[in-house]
Amino acid sequence: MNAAWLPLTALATSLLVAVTIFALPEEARRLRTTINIGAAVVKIILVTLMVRRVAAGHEDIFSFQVIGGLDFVLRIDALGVMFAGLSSLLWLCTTIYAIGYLEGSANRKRFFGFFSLCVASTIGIALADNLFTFLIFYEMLTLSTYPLVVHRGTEKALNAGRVYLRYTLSAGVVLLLGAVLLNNLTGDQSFSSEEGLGDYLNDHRGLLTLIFILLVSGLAVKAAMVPLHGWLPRAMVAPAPVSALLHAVAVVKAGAFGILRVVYDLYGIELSVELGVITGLAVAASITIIYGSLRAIAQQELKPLLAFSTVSQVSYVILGIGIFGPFGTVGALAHLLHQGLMKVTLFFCAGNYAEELGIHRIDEIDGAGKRMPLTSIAFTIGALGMIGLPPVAGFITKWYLGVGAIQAEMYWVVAVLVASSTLNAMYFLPILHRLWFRPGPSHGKGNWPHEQRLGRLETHGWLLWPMMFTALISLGAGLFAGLPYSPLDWAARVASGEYLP
Amino acid sequence: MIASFDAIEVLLALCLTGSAFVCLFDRHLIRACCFFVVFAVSMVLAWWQLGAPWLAAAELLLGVMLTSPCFFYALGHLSPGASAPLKRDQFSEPWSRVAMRVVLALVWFVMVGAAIRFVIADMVYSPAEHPLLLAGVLIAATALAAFALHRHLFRRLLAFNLLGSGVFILLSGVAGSSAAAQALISVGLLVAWLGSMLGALLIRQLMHLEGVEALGRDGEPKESTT
Amino acid sequence: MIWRFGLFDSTFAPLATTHWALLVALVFPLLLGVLGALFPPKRAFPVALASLPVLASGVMLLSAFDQSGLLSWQWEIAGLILSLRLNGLSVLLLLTTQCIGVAAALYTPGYLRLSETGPLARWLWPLMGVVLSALSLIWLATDLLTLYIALELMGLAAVGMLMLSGKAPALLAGMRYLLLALVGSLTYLLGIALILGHWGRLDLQGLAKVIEPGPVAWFAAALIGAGLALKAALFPLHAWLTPVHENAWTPVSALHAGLVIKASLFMLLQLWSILLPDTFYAPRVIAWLGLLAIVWGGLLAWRTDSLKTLVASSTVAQLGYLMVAFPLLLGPDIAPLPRALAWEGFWLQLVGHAFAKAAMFMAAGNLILATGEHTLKGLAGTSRRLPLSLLVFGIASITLMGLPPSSGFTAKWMLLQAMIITQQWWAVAALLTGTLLTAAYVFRMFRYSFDETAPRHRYQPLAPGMDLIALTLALIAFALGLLAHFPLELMHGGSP
Amino acid sequence: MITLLLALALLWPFGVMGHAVWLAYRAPESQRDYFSVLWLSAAWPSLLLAYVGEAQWTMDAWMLGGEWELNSLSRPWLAFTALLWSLAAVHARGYFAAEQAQAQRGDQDAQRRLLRLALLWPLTLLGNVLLIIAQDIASFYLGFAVMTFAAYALVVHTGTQEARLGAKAYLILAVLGEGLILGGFLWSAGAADTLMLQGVRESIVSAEHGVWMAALLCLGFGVKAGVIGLHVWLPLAHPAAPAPASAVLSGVMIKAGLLGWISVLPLGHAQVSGALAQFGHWMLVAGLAAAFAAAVYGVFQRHPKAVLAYSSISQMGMMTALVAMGLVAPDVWPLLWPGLVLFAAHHALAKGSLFMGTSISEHLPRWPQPLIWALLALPGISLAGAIGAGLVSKWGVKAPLYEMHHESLIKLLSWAAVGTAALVSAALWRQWQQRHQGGSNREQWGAWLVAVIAALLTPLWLPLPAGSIEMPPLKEWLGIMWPFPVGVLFAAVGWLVTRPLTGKTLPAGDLWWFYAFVVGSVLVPIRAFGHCCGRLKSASVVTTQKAEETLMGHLTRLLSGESWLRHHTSGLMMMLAVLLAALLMWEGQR
Repeated sequence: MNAAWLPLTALATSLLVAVTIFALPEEARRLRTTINIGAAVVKIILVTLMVRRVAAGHEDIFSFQVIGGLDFVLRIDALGVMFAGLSSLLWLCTTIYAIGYLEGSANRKRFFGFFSLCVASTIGIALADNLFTFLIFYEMLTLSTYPLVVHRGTEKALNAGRVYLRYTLSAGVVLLLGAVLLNNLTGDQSFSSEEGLGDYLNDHRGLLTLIFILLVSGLAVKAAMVPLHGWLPRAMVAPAPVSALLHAVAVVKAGAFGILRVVYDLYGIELSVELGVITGLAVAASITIIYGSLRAIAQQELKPLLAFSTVSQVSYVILGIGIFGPFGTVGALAHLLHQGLMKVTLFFCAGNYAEELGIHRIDEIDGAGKRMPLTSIAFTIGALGMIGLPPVAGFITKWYLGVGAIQAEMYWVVAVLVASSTLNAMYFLPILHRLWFRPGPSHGKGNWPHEQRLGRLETHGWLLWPMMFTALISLGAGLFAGLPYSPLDWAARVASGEYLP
Repeated sequence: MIASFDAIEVLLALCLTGSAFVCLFDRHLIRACCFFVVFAVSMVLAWWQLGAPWLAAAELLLGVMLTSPCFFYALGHLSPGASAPLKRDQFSEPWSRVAMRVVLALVWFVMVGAAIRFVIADMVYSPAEHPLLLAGVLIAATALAAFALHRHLFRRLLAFNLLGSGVFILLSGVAGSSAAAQALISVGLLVAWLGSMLGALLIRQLMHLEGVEALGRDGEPKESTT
Repeated sequence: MIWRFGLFDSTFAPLATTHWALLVALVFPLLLGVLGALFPPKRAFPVALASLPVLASGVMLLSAFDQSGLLSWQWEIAGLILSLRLNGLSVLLLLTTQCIGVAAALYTPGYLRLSETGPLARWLWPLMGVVLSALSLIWLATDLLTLYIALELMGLAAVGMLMLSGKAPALLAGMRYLLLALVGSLTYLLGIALILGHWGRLDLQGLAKVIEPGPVAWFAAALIGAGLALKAALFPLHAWLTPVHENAWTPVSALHAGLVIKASLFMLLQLWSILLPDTFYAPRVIAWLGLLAIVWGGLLAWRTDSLKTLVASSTVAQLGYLMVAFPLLLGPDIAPLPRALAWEGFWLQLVGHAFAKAAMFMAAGNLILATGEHTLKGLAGTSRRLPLSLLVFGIASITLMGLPPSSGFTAKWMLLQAMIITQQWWAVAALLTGTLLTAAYVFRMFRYSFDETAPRHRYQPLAPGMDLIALTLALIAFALGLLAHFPLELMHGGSP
Repeated sequence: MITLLLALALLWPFGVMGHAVWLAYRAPESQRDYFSVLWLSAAWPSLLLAYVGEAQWTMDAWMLGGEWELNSLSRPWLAFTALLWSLAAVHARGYFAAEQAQAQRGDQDAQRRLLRLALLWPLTLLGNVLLIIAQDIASFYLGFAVMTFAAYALVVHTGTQEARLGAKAYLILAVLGEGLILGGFLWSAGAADTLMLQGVRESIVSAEHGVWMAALLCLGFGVKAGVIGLHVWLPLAHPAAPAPASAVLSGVMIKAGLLGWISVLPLGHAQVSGALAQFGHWMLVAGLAAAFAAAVYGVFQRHPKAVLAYSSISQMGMMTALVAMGLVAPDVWPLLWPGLVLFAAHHALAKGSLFMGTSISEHLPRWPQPLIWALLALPGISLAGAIGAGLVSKWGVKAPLYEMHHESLIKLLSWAAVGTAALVSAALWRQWQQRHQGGSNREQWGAWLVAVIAALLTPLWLPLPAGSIEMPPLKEWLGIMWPFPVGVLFAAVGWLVTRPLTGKTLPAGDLWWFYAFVVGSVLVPIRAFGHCCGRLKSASVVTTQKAEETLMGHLTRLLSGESWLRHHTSGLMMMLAVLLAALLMWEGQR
């Protein structure tokens, strides 16, 4: 039974919300909030439904013809549901957070409109079943995030937006070229087709490699792989929920997810190995991991530090793709979710520090653990996860990546992982030390840069609870990774689909 | 018989060409206008000569009686009391521009001529048998070059009109006086008149708004001419 | 190529109702225009009411085409053969014209009321009517005489419309446009003269049968090409375009940039496909010029300070996309698949651009009207106050940039595919560069609008519906991307 | 039932932490008792657990798949660990009494420190317990990491310069160690596709690069266990940490490293390859080197806790050597391991009581002095093997070695015991020099006394397999006891010899300063390189901006060509026509 309405409804939920929000007046705050949260909940229910249907072995497809030989196809598959689940879960959190964060500021209508659009794009990306459909939502994502990046409208924000566009639109063009080349070579290639592109290997080896490079370099810009990462730290001028969403799920993950799709579903992993591109991917990812960590060490401010940490962490996903074998794949897929959860937590925390205490620089954070204990605990969980310490989810992926690398006999990857862990510790542990072990303004030494009392608890409840929720989830995803329907379990399910016939 | 016809045609052709040239290249605008009237009258005769009385009538009406007054109006001679009438074209063109246009006119002439040679295959052997056609080609090429050369709006308008007439002669020359050709030419005449009228109105209005000085510029008022 | 333009015998004769629909489509805009001059409408709803029959006629023609395929008409008047045909392409273009025309007409009352246009405003209606009628005629006509008449009518009316604002720069630009347009049509006429002289007929269907490659065809093609290129503002003959739009009224610009210049391009392609069925270099030259057009237009739009110049220069660049496709449409040795792709992509791009550009001009006009500023800098802070106008601008520019899922994207996809199959890598590069340049100037404009640090101005409120009309057009352009199947289906049908 | 107890043992510390949080945020300042009975009880369920019996748990949902076990190894280990934690907690209540009073008076700093300690102490304990019972890699690593990082609070507690240095050294080496352990685990587990420690052992035996995996793991755990070269944090952290923290650090937490070795190395495995045996030899050498070098260096320390720290290094060296025997001579291992566990347990309690003793000597109770000093000396003497449990544990390791004829090792170990004796006497001497009267309280000396007794009586309460440990036969006593007097003598002679030499005493942390120097000098060029890159970047940014400006200038000039185009439109049209015609003709004529 094909429930064609399901992918369409999932997509339409956020699209309609975007339209509705644009149509509402700026002042209709309550209504907007209700719609936002209601739709987010509906989305989660829909995704749950999808999970159940995928688990039961159904395959729901919605498609129509755009032009001859080119279809618009949405399909629910395990990998897509994974990404959709992440985005819908984090959408709810981030929406709640954003409502609290933007309380009383201007242009909220625009913000939430594009925010919903952005999420709609990620859902589209998740459910897209061919490169054409993927491209549509991929570019839509670029466009809908631009207003969010420049939201503050300051000179710095506008410049960041310009840099962001330069990178992403150029990447889009490269991607488009790759997509058209591929479409010419193979016709409309569905992600769900089993055989991959193996038939073309003998005659078009060079062309296939070229297309792969085009596609992946186009996607790598969004995944912020070195040296195409320059936009990401700059885009940090955006409001915290935007950074959170950008980093955790929307933009960088879209890039990584795209690479996943290209390697696993478009080319097929065997072909990718045969072409030899996969090792290159792993090397590039490793370079990115180390470079991102090194740059993060040198940062003085919290958000850029987190940004470089993202640069480094997202490439774990790519690294996992670059490791041939089920373990690498599981690691990559699980990290897609784990990194999202942990990074979103970290950004929420950074946003809370900035909002409540005006903290932007690392050296201002001394002793904040006392003033904002819950935030600091969440930050600690996120940071430990980034280092890859158990029991936070980051450990799980690191484990799978390492084991996968060993089994693929890529021993240097383990060295990269260990080095990255150490480097991550080098920049996160000092912050934790400052948070918890240094006396600061809350102990009567000096003043916070800009303190506000936003709520009865340590900060506004809207800001606090989503953060706690994601922190707990990222803890739980590590502690109870063995549960059915956990990220790891689902990743293993997808991976077994890729490797077992 | 043929020879006599030829003589008249040659005469007409010469008349047309001569008046057209004066009209195009005389900096004294009123004189150029007068020669346009001469040209238009010759055109009437030429149409008559070519056996297209309907066109002759149309030319008389549209060319002589309607278009010419438009020009005088544009020059400011029909509505006294308005801003100062135009007298001379004051612009001097750089020699490179002139040279370029001369070359273009020659090339254009050759091209159109060649094209007509392919349409009327025997023209190569007796070019003199089609003096009006030849005049048409010449006028068209020259007028177009003049159009490209001049910057004074009025002179460009004049050049456009002559170009139109040249094209019409050419058309009737290659296509004879078939219904289709006559229809095309009539439409062309009408359009030329409408265009001239619109142009004349515009010139007056511009002169009213910006003064004479701005008129000749074929560019935005603030831009420097290159 | 020729069958694509519907230049073959039709199977069915048109029904009586179709005759009437044709009459309405051709004459009604003109009549309504005259009516508008006599009783200038103050509000949009009488305009909407009046334009209903026009739209209905378009839909009827569509359904007539749907039922019986190609339709053709022929009349003989005093030895002249006038002929029309209705194929998928002309239906598509006719509907586009009617939609944009109606939208422009609906937009006009509000615009005129708000912008204090003076006594000449009355003239706008008949001129608009003439332009729309002439455009409809151009899409339908298949003989050179009718085409010439329609072209001239359209050209003169367009010049008149563009100058109605009456300011000196507008007049000067209009004068230049007038002269160039007239010279262009004379050059075109010269080409026609050669055809008429050599083959002695003007109907395209007949000509398509008799014309064989030869010097006459080549010279005629060269002359027609140059003349129409001038009228269609193809690079490098585009320079008259920007000043004209700079000072024109918004609905006029929308019509002109969206449709009028496209008509010349349409004729150019149609005549060249008859005259030059298999030439290599001439389409290439156009394509190379197109490449330059994309770059030049993009750069112009990127560096300009004036909003309208930006929009107008973008037209130059967008025409470049169409020019680049010429070798695929006209060149020799193009396989059927890339040719079909290029053909569909070409028209989709044209239609999409028409809608998007009209929407963009309206959005720009709204912004200018509301802020009272003509420069980009004057837009600072508009994102907060005029979000809808900016949104319209944004949606329209997505189409222009060719980003998915707009019609520009789908068209670009098809063109790219065709170019890759035929290995025209420089054209691919041109298209991709165009995307980036377009993004550069569009987002430059948005950058100003997002600036929150600018001082606040008092904004003039817009008339109701002005934004909505623009939004509708922009959305049509946008939706044609995913729904491209329907317009393209029209062009599939009707092969002999 | 036992499962419930396990859950209780693991959750109880959380309850304790929750209580601490509640105290900090809800209770009034003056009633905050950070070291309440509840807090003291954190380790009690674990202690109980150790004595309940053997059990096994498998949990698929837990991380990568959990498997926990209470077996003959983990039970005694858990027993002595939990016992020392409990005693140290009680001791802490006394030790921090003054600070607590300060906090109750409203001293923010004291409140902060105590809260931190009260929160992280149970967490450290939890990690320690978890790593003992864990049989799967993930849980083990989790426990190890939790213990390691939470213990940071214990080290840094006072917040002084020394404490911060000690904590820094501790943390840096801990991170290094974690990295090495992770690498080793990944490698070995990946090679064998296993998630259990059992699998790691098998993988190391069977894998091609087994010896490298073993090396990584050994070094990683060696950081904790104070292997020579990686031991530098011990003498830095211990003197700075509060006495109860030092007690658990030195008593049980460094034993976690030992447990790690025992868990991951294929000790006693029949098919140990030649390379692994070779590795065992290296380990043996390293262990003995640590045992002797630490003794020699340690006796010259001024701070009694630093001396004790070196003693720990020395003792751990001996244990390293014993573990290495498991690789060098696998057949000896089944006999050796109970002795080793006893050795470890005894060392834990003895060292714990010695460290607690340092706080006693700083706050001497009003007892007869000889009694106090005798009590203070007792665990040291036992540690040297002269009396009590020390005697038994020495015999426990010597007997199997005798049996398998490793006499040379026995000799070396005996000489190492001389070093131990010298160290404890030096420590006692330093304590004597730095003694203070008064300020002691009941909990402080009570816990210490119990620890001393427990240390002396270790074999009696340690739940080792029955019959694995026996009293040494009387004729061997001398052979075991002789190192103590010799050691004391050595210390005395050494003191007499070096007394005339005035000069700076050797700094605690020996190699640390060398490492710091090396790293510092390596960092100089790296920093320079970083600055260079930074300058290069800013220079390139400037250049690019300039280039962009120039380009924009050119572009603007180029775009003024638009007006040229405008003026020449008609001419251009003529040219276009000519061009097209020419091209068409040319193409047609070809």
